[in-house]
Amino acid sequence: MKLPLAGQSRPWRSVEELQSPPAPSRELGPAEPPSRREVLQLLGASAALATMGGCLKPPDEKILPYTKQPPEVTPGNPLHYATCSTLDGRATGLLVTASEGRPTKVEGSPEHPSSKGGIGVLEQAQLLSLYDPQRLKVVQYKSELRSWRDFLATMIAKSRVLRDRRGEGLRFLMEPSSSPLIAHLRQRLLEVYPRARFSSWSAIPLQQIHDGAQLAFGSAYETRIDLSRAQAVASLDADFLSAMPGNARPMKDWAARRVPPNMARLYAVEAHLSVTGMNADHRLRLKPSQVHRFGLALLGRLVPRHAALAKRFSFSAEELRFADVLARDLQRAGAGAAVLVGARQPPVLHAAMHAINAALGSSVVSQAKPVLHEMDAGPRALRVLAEEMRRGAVDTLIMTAYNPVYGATSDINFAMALSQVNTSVYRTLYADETAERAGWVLPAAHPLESWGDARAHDGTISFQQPLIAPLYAGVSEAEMLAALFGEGDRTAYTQLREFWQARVPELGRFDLTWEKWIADGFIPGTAVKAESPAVNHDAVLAEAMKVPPAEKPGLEINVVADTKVLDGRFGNNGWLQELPDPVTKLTWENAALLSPATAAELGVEQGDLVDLTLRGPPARAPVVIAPGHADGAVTVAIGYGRRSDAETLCKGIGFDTSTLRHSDLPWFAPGLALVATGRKARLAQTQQHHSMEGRIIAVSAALPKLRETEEMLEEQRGAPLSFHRPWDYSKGYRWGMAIDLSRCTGCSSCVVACQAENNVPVVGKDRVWRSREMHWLRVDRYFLGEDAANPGVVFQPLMCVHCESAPCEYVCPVNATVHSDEGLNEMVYNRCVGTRYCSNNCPYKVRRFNFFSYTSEYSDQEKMAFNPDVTVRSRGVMEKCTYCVQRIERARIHSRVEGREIRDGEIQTACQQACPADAIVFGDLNDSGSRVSRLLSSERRYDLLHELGTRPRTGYLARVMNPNPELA
Amino acid sequence: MAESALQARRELDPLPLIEGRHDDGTLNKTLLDYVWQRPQPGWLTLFFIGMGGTGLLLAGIAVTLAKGIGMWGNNIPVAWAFGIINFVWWIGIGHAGTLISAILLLFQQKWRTSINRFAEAMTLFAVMQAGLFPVLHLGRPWFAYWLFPYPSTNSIWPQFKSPLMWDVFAVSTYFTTSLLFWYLGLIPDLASLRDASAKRSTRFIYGVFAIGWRGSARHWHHYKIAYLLLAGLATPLVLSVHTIVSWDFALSILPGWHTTIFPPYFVAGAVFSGFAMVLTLMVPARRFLKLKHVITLRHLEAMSKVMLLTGLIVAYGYLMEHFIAWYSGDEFESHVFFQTRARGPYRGIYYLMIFCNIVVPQSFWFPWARRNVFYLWIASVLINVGMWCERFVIVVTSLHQDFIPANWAMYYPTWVDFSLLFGTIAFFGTLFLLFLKYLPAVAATELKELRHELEHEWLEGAKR
Amino acid sequence: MKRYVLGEFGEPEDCVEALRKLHEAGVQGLDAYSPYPLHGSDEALELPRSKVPLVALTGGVFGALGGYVMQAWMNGVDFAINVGNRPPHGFWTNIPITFESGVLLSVLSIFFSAIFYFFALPRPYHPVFESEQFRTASLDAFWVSIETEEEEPVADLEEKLRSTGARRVHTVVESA
Amino acid sequence: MSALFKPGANTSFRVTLVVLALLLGGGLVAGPMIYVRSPYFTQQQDPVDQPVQFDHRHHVGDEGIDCRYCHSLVEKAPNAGVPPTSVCLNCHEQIWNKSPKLAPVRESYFADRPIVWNKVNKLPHFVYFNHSIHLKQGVGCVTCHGRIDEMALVEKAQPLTMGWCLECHRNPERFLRPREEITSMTFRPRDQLALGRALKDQYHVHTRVSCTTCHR
Repeated sequence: MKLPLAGQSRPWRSVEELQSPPAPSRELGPAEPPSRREVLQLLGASAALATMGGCLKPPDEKILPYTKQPPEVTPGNPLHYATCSTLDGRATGLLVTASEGRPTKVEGSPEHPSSKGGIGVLEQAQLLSLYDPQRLKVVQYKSELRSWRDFLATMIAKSRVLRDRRGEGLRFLMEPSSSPLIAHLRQRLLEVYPRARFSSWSAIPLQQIHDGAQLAFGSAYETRIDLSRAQAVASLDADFLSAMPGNARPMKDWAARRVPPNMARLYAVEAHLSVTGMNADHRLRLKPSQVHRFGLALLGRLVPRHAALAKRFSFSAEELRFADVLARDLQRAGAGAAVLVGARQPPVLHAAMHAINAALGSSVVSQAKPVLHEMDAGPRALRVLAEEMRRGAVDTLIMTAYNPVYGATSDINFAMALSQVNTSVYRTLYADETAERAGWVLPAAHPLESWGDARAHDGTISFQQPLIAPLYAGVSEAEMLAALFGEGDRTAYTQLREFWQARVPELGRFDLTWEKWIADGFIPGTAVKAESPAVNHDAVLAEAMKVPPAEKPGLEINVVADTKVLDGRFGNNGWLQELPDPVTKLTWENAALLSPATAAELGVEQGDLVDLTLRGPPARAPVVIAPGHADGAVTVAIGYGRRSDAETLCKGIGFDTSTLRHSDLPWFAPGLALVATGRKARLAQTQQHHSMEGRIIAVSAALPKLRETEEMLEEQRGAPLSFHRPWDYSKGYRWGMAIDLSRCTGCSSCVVACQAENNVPVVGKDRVWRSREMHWLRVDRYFLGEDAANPGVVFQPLMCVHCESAPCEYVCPVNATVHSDEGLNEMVYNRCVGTRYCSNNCPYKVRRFNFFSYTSEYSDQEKMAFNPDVTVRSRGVMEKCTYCVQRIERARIHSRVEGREIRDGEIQTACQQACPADAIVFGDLNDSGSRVSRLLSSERRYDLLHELGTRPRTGYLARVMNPNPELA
Repeated sequence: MAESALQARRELDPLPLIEGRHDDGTLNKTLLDYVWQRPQPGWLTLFFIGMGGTGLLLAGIAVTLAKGIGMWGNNIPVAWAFGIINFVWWIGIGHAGTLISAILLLFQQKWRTSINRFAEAMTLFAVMQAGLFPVLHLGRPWFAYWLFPYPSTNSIWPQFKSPLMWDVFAVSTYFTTSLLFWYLGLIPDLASLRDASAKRSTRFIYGVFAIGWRGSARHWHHYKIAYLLLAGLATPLVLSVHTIVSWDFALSILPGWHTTIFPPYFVAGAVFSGFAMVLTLMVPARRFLKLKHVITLRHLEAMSKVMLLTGLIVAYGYLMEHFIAWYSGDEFESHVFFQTRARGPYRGIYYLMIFCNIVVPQSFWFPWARRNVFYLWIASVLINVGMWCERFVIVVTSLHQDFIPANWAMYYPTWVDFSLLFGTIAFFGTLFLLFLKYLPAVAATELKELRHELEHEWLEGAKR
Repeated sequence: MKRYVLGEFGEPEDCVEALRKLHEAGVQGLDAYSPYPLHGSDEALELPRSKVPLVALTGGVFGALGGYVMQAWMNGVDFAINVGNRPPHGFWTNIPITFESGVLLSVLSIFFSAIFYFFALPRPYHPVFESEQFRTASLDAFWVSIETEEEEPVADLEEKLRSTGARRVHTVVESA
Repeated sequence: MSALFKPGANTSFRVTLVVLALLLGGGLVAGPMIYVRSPYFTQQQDPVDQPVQFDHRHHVGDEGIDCRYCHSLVEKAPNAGVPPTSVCLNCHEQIWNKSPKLAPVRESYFADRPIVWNKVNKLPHFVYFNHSIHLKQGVGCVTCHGRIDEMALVEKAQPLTMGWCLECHRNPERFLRPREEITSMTFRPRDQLALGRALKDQYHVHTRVSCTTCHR
């Protein structure tokens, strides 16, 4: 997607900057000379055309009906299909809307037992990756275009040779997978090629969880979290509230436990401020190397057998007090207590966690047999494979793992190893760094256009069905592996169906069950049952004693998975690149996060470009001052600094962290050097001011003082004084929305849902820097309290609140924004002339303006992602949240045609539907029984900027914290 | 005896309105003859600089129309910036012309006679620059016709509760009134040019525009009343136009915008910056066009006194804004006035505004300042810079930090913004140069009448 | 064919004096021409009060009324929409445009009634322009003209004009 | 003794002024307003030719086929839909199956490529019209599409401008008809207003004039 760069030169920022040399502004891609079309525009040729735009005759249109219309299709009405998508090997249940035969919206599947309707940002944004015109389109061999036939022929020849050598020199590097079909194919491959070896690789592996379980229980397990009965939870760097895959169910249960009066309590111990950290009642900032030592110290306090660990590690008095209070609270909570540990932490801490949870008899944490095929998907396995490749022991390498050349840590040097392999096959969505070095490169079929199966996070077997025929003749993983048996022509569907038919023969009429499974998207009752095996305390203690008491002093690196581009695979996805990071609000790049104290000590400021070196070449990164970050550490996110020419959106965006990661210490390591380069970078943050300046905006109250706060909120609700008699909305529907800030975790899943539903364009980094981003809904994040190092955090999703006496309406000169009879503030795009006075007069500043024509440069594929029910806005037009009026109108017409009223909950706005925590509720205020009416009559309810008399229809419920009196 | 008495009387007058002895003939020669001369080199260079600037303006307009408002620096929350600042600044400058020609006529101020044509022309050209922006800053300028109440096939009407609709009516009425008032005053002079010029071709051109005016007493009888009535109507009009322009801000709910002091404070500001622009143009014009005998120090001093008065009203406006912000106890208001403007990122412009609009006019208390022509010119330029900064402070600082801190953002202008600002100044200058060259800068008819009246009055005085 | 007997005066007072004498003498078709309005010429010719103010008033009233009715009908009656909870028709919000349209129509009626009706311009040709000397009428001289149809009274009128002290007297004839 | 202008100049001055006023006022203001209401712009009464000579007079007039047989989506989707080729072949497999006029239909069916019809009643892309609700509330096909049974080639009968739609949205009783008479081309009640008001209550017709009814 070539972003429509306006080509204007550097703007004047301040008088000083005019004199100083211009900072190196990293424009997106090379600044090409203006194209012929732009020159024509600049000559005003199109200016004349533009002025004539208003009165040309309506263009001719065609109608293309079906020849044979499939029975279930009614052109004009969307259909919904259940499918799933796997991101770290495990599936999330999806419900995808198909309009006119193409997927236009990805939502969570409400019936799926594992996610119950919740959905993260990545699954929703996969829709945009499906239509990315820069996807790999054709099979290539060493960058020459070949056909699928050529690949099959070569594979048949190669398989004959390999069969003779019984699979000697055949290696597989798979994407972590839990698919029963793939497991079956792997078994058949091992039968045919006994000497072949399988290994899987992911930049964010679960390997350390499995090693920890191996250490504690003697065999590998995966942890299951059921927070519905949680009372006191301690998260040691476990970000279970962010919008990542697998967090949907924990977030839903946790949100239910955060509604007063009886609330759970969350402690967080981490190096960088994470989404879970923002939601914690108490937060302890520790250097990355100290987090697992703190866990072991906690183990020492909670389990008498491990008492020796309590005093072994050096902590400050305040940190020790935190540990003691935490230990007492966990013991008090008993079965409701839980200690959760992040996947980045070393195995010894996972083992310690199992010991603690077993000792506390926690009902929250349980273990389950792993669903993934490989336990070891981390750098350790990759280094072994790389050694073999370098020794030339590998003749044929089949790769489906994501981009190992880019993602592998620098000491493995996978690129050089790959060059020693005779025949390498790489299946990928984009021609990325690995594809440039691999032999055969096969275009992968996108999850939304391929058949497959997988197991969900709770083990439920889920099915993946295509919403559209493959756009670029992509091949699915099963088809590629089948090619090795010479069965390249058996499609994934036939393989899948025959595989499942074979497994359940006794069920008689298989096709009925098969239709039911595919319609539901999962097989009910196939979740892996949770168990709680015995903990081998001696092994845990032995391992814990091996941990040195203190780490070497000095700056430490803290590498995290990016909440938006995961490990780089979503780099070319506009929705995710432009999604503001839930914590730093940064878009379009990663940065070096530093605490205010460390930044002052190193003499760097926000936006400085610094060189980070750790046992390798330096990486140049911009600095972001992050309140709440641990001192003496620098946090960087993986997935940026991509170098592949095929993905222009993310080429040169952010910096590559692979030089800072080494296979022995992939996540955090001491000995980091930070050197300022004296040059400045331009950071595109959607929020530049982080304090509420003492204003009543996002109200946060401690549970004990909730009564007081509710009295204070008395004046923040109710009808304000006004000259004008309120309009009569008693007849018909009276739409309103309630947002419960206690339930909201600030994960921003709603922002992507809104962008997908309402065709909101992506504008690019330079325009986000100029604060022209187009999101209709944003999550504002404020810091509270005076302690800048470890502030409290509160966040507030803010969209148009549809004021009943709207300041934006009476200033519009052409009646382009008016009020509907049901209380919606209507924005009529075709009437707007773009004076922008409505945006100036909106006190919430939730209106967005099309400064350029953002969608006219979209290619045809990208336009397929548009929701046909929502007008695509032209240049010069204002737009804003419409309470998903297209869904309201469809429900109204549908209910009227059926001759009934609209039921409560029948209309769900896109943000409400995507919110894993059910924090957003939309409904009819005239129906006192509706969920939104009940919520808005709660004592915690308040209106934003109530004293302005705008009478908003969106009411907020104050956020309640549950601090521990001993620590408050 | 008449001669010496006349001479004596003149010394007693403070500063003469017309210097030296003149009669109709000499007035004709000095006020009309330069219209025939070939353009001097000075005029030509200025003219070509102006044409260059107008080219820059056209480039800015073409780029804005072709690619969109995104080429400017505007963003969310600062959706209005240079476009509206220039509009208010230019319409403000325009008001001085109407003030001089209409309000001072009603007050029978004699010193208006020699500068009213000059100021009215400036009004016309300033309003032309101002009128450019309400259309150009629209997102979709090709639908600007929706701002007018015409019966459309979608049977929807404009929304008359919006101050922008009032703007449309106010500015178009103001432009029409200024144009007609200016042309009515110009007809007798065009007739004089028609009869005084030598070449038949120029006589024909001026003859066409003079539409056959022959100075008949029966016509003068209606002319005087019509001119007086137009002046009478233009006076409330000019006050209402800038009140409506101030309502663009006062009717919003933004802190720093919705104060009731805006209408009088904007009108005073308009007259203040209008007089400054008249002075800026007049000082060089009276030197190059040798009009010193009719635009005497008396006129410059009178104008500087008016600027002192309106400058004080503007200063009072600032004071009242800050006082009400403090007195009202509204946290948003006090933040805008005491944090954002005084200590925010745009504080430099705020202090420049304070210096130019409050400190510089205080020098007009002293006669040496009022009579030093060079100083007056420098002061008038500074005042207009100050007034532009005042609009910048009002528009941008109130927008970029308002109610919800999460959407506070910086505003940075782009080259298109500057090309429109300096382009309109150059275009204004070009139009003004053309006016100075091809039309009498001073109203010869009214001046002859004034000279006759002064002499007649003096003779009566001497007789008694 | 109209004939105009023209007399040139040096001073405005002499011209007004001559005008008064001729008017009292009952001469018809009298008119004076001057670069600027002559004080006292209206009384001399006993011109009736000018109707321009009346035209201005009617223009202003119709303009204001029209402006108010336009707004009230368009926003209040024809397509009434709930805009910011304000009543579709609001008296106070209609005032600015009512005032502006009142002034606009009043100004237009003044200007165009003056030009087309009261001055009866555009009239680039007028018999008076036939005489070359008459060009001083808009510069520094003051003229009196007497209009007659036939030839005979011209001599008598020229005599009368000279008696009032005109500097130069001559007659022009309207060309075809 | 030559005056600057000749006597003829007076009339030529006045004529030019009048012409200028007319040109400016008429050309700039009245001209476009007349043009957008003329059939040239609204494309009314302008038969649109189609790839197949389908004659509604024969099918609707003579054969009396109900609209909903071919436009089957009209009661359950926003757009009425043009029939798939298979519907044409329901009859034309037996009758007229050799006629050259129907060659494109047969070719489309066997080559599985849609017939590319030209749209007649076009609405701007920012207008969301829904057929199903209009039929449910008793608006007949003929009200908006005119006498289709008398059209050789379908043409646009009504301007379909916003003002035209608003007339019905403001007082629907002038156009409502019983649901059974929806596809009738010749339905003419004795007293439309009385019938309209009765149907309005019976079908719970509350037409809305808010903008998001049609613009979203």
